[in-house]
Amino acid sequence: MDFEWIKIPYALLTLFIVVNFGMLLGAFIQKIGARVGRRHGIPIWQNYADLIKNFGLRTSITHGVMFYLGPVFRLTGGIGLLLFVPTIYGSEMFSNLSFSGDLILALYFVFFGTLGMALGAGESGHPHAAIGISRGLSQVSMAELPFALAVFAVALQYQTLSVTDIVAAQQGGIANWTLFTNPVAVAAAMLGFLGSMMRPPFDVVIAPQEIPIGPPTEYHSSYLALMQTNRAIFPIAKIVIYMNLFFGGAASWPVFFLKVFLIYMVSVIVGVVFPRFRVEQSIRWFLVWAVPLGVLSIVLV
Amino acid sequence: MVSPLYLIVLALAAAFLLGLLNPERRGRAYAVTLVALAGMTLISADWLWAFTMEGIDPVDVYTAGAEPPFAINLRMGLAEAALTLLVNLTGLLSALYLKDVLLAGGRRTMAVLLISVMALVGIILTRDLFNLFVFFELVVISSAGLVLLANDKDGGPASGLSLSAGFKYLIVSQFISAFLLLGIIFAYHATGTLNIDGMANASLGLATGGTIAFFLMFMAIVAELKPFPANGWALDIYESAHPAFSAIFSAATGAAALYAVDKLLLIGGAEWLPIATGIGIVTFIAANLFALPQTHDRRLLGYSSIAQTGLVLVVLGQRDLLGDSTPFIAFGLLISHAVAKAGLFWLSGLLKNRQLADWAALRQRPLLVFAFVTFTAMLTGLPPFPGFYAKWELVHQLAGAGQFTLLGLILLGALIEAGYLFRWFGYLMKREAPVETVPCTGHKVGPVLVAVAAGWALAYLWGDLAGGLFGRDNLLLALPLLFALSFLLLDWLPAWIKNSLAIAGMVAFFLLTWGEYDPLRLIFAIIFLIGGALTLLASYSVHGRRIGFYPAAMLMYAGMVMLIRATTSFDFFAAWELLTVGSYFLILRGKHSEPHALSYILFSLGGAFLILAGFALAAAGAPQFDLASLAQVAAPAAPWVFVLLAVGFMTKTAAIGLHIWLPGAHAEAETDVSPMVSGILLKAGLYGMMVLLLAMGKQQLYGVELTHVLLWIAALTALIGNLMAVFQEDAKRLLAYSSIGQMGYALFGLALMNHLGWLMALVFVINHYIYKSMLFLAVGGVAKRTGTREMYKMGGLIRLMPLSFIAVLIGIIAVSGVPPLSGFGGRWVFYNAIMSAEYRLPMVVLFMAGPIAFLYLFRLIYTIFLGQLKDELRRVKEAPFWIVLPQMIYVALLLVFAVVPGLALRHVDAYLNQFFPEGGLHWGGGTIISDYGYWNPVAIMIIVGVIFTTVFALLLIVNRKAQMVKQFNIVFSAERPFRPETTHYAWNFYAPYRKAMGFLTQPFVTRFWDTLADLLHTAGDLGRRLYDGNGQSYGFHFLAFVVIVFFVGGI
Amino acid sequence: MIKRFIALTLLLAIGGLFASLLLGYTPDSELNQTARYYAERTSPDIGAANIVTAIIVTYRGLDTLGEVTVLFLSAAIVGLVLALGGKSGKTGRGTVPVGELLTTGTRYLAPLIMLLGVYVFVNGHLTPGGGFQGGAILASGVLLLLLADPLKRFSHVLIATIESFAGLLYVLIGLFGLVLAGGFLDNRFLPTGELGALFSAGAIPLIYSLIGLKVGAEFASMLASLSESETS
Amino acid sequence: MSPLLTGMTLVLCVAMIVAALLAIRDPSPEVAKTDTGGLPIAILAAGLVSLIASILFLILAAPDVAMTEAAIGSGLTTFLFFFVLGRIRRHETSGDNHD
Amino acid sequence: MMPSIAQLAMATGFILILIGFYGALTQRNLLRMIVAFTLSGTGVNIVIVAIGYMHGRTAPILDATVNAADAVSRVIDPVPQALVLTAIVIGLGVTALMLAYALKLHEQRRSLDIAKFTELKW
Repeated sequence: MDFEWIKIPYALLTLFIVVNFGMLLGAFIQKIGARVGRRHGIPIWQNYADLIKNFGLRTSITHGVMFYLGPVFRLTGGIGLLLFVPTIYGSEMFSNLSFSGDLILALYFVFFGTLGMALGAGESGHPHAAIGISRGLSQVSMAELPFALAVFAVALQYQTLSVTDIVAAQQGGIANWTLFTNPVAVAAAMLGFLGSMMRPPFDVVIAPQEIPIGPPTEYHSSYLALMQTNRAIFPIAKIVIYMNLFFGGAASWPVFFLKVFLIYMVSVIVGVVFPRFRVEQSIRWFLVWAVPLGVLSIVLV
Repeated sequence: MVSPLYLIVLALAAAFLLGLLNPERRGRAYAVTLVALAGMTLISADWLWAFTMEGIDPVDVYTAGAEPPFAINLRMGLAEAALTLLVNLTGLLSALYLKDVLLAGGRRTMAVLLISVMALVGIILTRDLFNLFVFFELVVISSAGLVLLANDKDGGPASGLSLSAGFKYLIVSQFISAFLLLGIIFAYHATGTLNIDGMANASLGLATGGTIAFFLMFMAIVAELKPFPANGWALDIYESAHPAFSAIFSAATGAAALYAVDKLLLIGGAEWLPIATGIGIVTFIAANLFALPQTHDRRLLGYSSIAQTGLVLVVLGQRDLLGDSTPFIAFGLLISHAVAKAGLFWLSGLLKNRQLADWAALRQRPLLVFAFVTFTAMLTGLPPFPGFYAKWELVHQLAGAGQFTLLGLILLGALIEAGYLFRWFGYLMKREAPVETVPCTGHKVGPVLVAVAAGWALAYLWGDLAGGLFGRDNLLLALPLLFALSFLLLDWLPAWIKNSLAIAGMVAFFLLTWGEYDPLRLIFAIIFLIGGALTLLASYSVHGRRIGFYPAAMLMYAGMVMLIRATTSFDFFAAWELLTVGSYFLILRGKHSEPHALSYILFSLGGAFLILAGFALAAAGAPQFDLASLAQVAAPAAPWVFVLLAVGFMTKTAAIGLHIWLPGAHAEAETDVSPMVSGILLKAGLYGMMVLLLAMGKQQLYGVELTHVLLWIAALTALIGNLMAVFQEDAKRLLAYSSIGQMGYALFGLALMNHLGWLMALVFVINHYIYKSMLFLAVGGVAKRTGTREMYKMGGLIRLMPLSFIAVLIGIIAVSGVPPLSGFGGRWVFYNAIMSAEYRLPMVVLFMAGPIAFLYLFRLIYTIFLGQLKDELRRVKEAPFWIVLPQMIYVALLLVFAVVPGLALRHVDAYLNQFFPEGGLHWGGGTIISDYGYWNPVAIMIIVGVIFTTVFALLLIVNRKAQMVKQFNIVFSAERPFRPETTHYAWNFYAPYRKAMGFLTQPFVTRFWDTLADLLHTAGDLGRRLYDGNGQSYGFHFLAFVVIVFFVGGI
Repeated sequence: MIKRFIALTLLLAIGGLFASLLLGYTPDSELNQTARYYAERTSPDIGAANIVTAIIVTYRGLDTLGEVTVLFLSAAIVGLVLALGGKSGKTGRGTVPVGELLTTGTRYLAPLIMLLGVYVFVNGHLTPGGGFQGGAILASGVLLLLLADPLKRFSHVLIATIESFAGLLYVLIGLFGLVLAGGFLDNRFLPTGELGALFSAGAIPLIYSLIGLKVGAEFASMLASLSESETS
Repeated sequence: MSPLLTGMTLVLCVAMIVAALLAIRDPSPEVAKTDTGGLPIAILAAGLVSLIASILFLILAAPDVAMTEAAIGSGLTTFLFFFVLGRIRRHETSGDNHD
Repeated sequence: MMPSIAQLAMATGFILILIGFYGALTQRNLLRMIVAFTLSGTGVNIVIVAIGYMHGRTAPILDATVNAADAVSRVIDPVPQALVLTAIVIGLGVTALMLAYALKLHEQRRSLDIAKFTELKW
């Protein structure tokens, strides 16, 4: 559980794998969405192209220090989150930097990037940035709740806060997954998951014309590149947590890719089916449907 | 010693001598009057000295060369000496005060005054019933005459009022004296004596008709105490009479009449005590209630006088229960009341207008304001004044004897009284001052100052007495308190000198004593003393003398230090009251803080009373106990003690339901005061909770586990506090609500009653001190520069106030608990703590509160520092150096605490093992390991730092030429904005959130307390209409009073 | 009317109280201890024939001093009250015509009445009556003078001087008792003399005379204050 | 006890009560027009009560009290009342003129 | 049984007191109230004197018929009488005072109605 220098290259390796996987996954999912809509869709390497293009672009615009630092915070948050959680169960190599903290660290570090990003966008002076953030925060404050409750139910169930230990407890067959040992908690967590993925129907936050990363009026070029990188990492990092907590973790990279993909698909499918909620609607929705499940899961443990 | 008879002889001789003087030589007559009164004062003082210092026995003085009961005799004992001294001194000072009036009124007026004082002395000294009657008649007549003094000078619309007041008094006194005479004669018939002691021995009650005879006498004498409802006449007198006479009427007449009742009770015996108690308590409550809607100062004082007298009557009525401590209590209350009331009446004479708000004129004279404060403190029984000791003792004895209803009523009445007195003080400090100048003539200010001096002297004396009786140290000799009080004397110095002295004193005291604390207390000591000194750095930014700030601030700090140093319940409570009062004065200094300071002091005093009751219940009759022995409180009382103390402490931590004072109080306080009252003061409540929980642990009441209830309260507090903070437009109010939420977390930790819960509470204590002080300073600095606290009026200040921005940024990251800063430590400990907790539902609520913090924190930093800069704020400068400096220190502290929390927590963790042996942390190297998880703050800091730096470096490489664009270089809705007002999205920032969650922010609590206050107010307003001003009605009241007491008392 | 009803109700209750006192009352058949002491000891100790006087002047002298003071106070306050404001000037001066008979009668009668008053208080220790009664009679002499001549202005200075002088002496004599005899207002610093004689009972005649003078002066002053018009 | 004395006492008592009732009787509307209307009768009745009381005191073997009551209670008091009454009447007449 | 003189007198005294009180409570005229109070004062005095009365005894004055030796068995209780004297005088003092007040009040308001002097209230 202590630091060793070798952990650094190992962590970088994880990072490298996840970045690539994230880029491809993102494009793949977009392509699926396009195909469903009878469009051709983007090529699978489109994200790489965008990234390189954006890094290549030169901008000379900044609105101030926080504006400048916003994407830095964002990406730091994504990378940090990924690295604080063990990726592959049973692999010393891919348990990353999880020695520095347990589940709680991961849960709270989620907000690091969000907060920094929100601050950066705020300094742009663009009113829509503020509006988007106010919506996002409002929604997250409720969407996180069932997830947090479920996480805690799981922690109580396994009497540990260590991610590795939780995964360990789920080994030995599908029946040992939290999904089956504690379905209520998982249901609650998955509902929360929908909210936190910022996909329809809970995507009013990133309604494209309303927040700066949509039409990159303010954040563009290299800023956008950082954020794109993060967009490849962050959802995966989050899904890793879900996977570890509820779906038995992953003992190898193929299992990892599969599980992450499937979990991701959940939100995509829901998003295809449902129309968009207004913020207060989604808050109420979480309050009425997801939170009671979370509470139930805690009580039942 | 001269015979006490000379008290009477001197006055009479002087009064008669006045008639022989040339009527035009009024100065001479005045001199004679003063000499006589001074002589009487000296005689009394001489006796008092002899009784207290030389310990002589009481002396009986026979007249006419015959022994009692055949001739009238007088008695001079300790009580008599003290009371006559009080009467004579009041008379002398009032005579001084009345100089102009007496000189204008001539020798007859002076004679009346002399005789009035003499008659009061006679009432106190005489041991003969009929003689008592004669003296009472003298008092009545002279009072009716002295009431008229108001006409001579004050004139104006009041003239004629005093005349009718005097007439009403005479009407009622006719009824009274008829009853008294009948009672006396039948008592004489039954016992064959008029001597009080003789009658007491003859057991009057057993003789035929004796009970009714006594009843008549008793009613008559009690009526002189102005009991409810037979007291309308007295109020009219208070309202219309000259204040100097009112001083006598309240202080001296009240004391004498009480003593007469005391003598009568000697005759009546124990079965009359409950009746006295009943009359007293009803009067106490009713008068205080009726005083609430008063706006006329003297009438208010009148109501208050009546209430106080009622309270002393209660004490007399409980004498069988109070036993030997009766004099200590009764005198403590009486003398506080007398000195304070006399002083206040004298003060009222300095002012021209009679509305309470007109007292704002007094602000011109800080010395007089101090006098007012002294008197108010005496009346409300705050330490270190005698009333405090008396209250403590009274409550303890009552609780020890199981008189809970009475106890509750007394505390309720006292709270109401504190309410209107402190409201008045608020007016005095905050209302617009009339243009009139307050005259400062020596003969008028002199008596006031004497009263102030007497108040403090009595405070010392009672401290000494209590020390002797109960083995305590004199409060006034406590070093911190002395230090605080010394700032009263230094108030003429410039603020920066006082500030330096204060900081030096606090640091020095810490250095002197830090070895004495256990780790738990050490944390609080550091926050209170070192932390306090740190916040005081910000006070260097204020120039001038800043009168009144340092005594108040130091009083608060003194109270807090004494609180953690207290080992007995008494010391603890005294410290608690001191810090409450000190902080009240501090809060009141804010520009618009009047109503908030009032609700603060009311909640605090209410809480303090609950604590007092709790301690009293726990003490079970003992005068005090070691705090540690709270653990030994036996079963039936223990849960109630717990409830009382817990609710009391929670008023200070602003738990939900008791929180409504906090937002206003913290928000309206001065820039450098907000951090003190938020960052530091709130911890006092938590400390109290810790002491309580450590000693008493889990308690059950009706099968409900009280810590479980606490958990719910704490969780709801956190939720509502956070939620309310989201919707504030005022930056300081936002922070204030956030404090409520944070205190909820800390309380939750304590209520978990496990090792990590407590550790979490301590982490919150430390963190909250640091970041809330920092945030309040930062926001205060911004508010100072921008001239507003409304966040939507700000925006884009990051470039103008970068240091403040950094402080707020670090602050909000810390508050929100995002790693790597120290707030995360608290969260981590919290999650580990609840892993082993038995109750899960409250946690859900707390979980819900967590993310809400992000909402208000983001709003705070965004609407102030980010977004669009307003035109009118373009010239704003960074906050003053002395406000920024402590912020930067706090930033450093936060970082240090984030990386090495063990520095502060390790020892506490080890210390907590004594109480919660299980679930401690393991501090291995950089990693902190609990039973469930682990956490390595150093590693986190390094990892996040490295990633951040790397990404930042990457961005710098790619985008090193970034240039600042102009403010409006943005495009939205297809146009370029040009006005920051319309572009800065800030007002009602969380509108959709409000739509969804607003139902939780309904001001139920505020409405509840408002309704309660309204109800009391309305009750008082309706009740006082009983006194319709018609003299005949007052006659009805008296007769009704007699009849009611007869039937209710079951005589 | 409701007021009367309440008044009647209250008084009924109080009347009940009184009734129970009345019914519980049984006259003493023997003197109680206090009265017995007075009956036995007055004559040997005090030397006064009128026991009531002995009680008033000596045993309960302090009461009497208070009582005199009450009058003194009343007189002073009546004076003060009527001197208040004093706004209305000389309006309403009494204009009732006074008959010749009254004027003449008064001239002869007033001194006689006053003499009677003096007699009453000087003999207070022997016969019924004393300072108060005598004082009242003195005052009625003054009253007669007032009636005869409503415009007559009494010398307030004179009245005040008599009043104060008598009061002062009274107190001083009381002090003599304290210093020379058994206690304040003890009459026995002068010889008690023979029972029934004018100059007996120690200082009682002296005191009672002073009381008489003082009471007379006070009554007179009250009467004068009340009878005179606003300009007093 | 002699029936004569008792009978006399009874008569005196009844007389006193009657006089007292007379003294506190509500003035008839026409005399009550002015503040002082009907007052002399009340005052005189009260004086009469006092006077009878002093006779009663004599019967009760209290000559001192009887004298005092006669001189002060019925005498001086009544005069005081009339003095005041007279002055008030003068106020009334002059006051009416002025107002 | 025939009531004794003392009881008769006492009853009368009580009735006078009640009558006086009733008058004082119902009459609105200041002077009438004062008159009523003198009545109740007289009543009180009668009660006091009556209480000291003992049948068949003489006034407490020693003279030819009652000498000092047998005074104890011959005279009535002197104490109530002494008290009454004081009470009467005090009563007069208070009455005079009330009269003066009433006079002055009338002077200021031109009214003797007690209900007109209610500026001070509540």
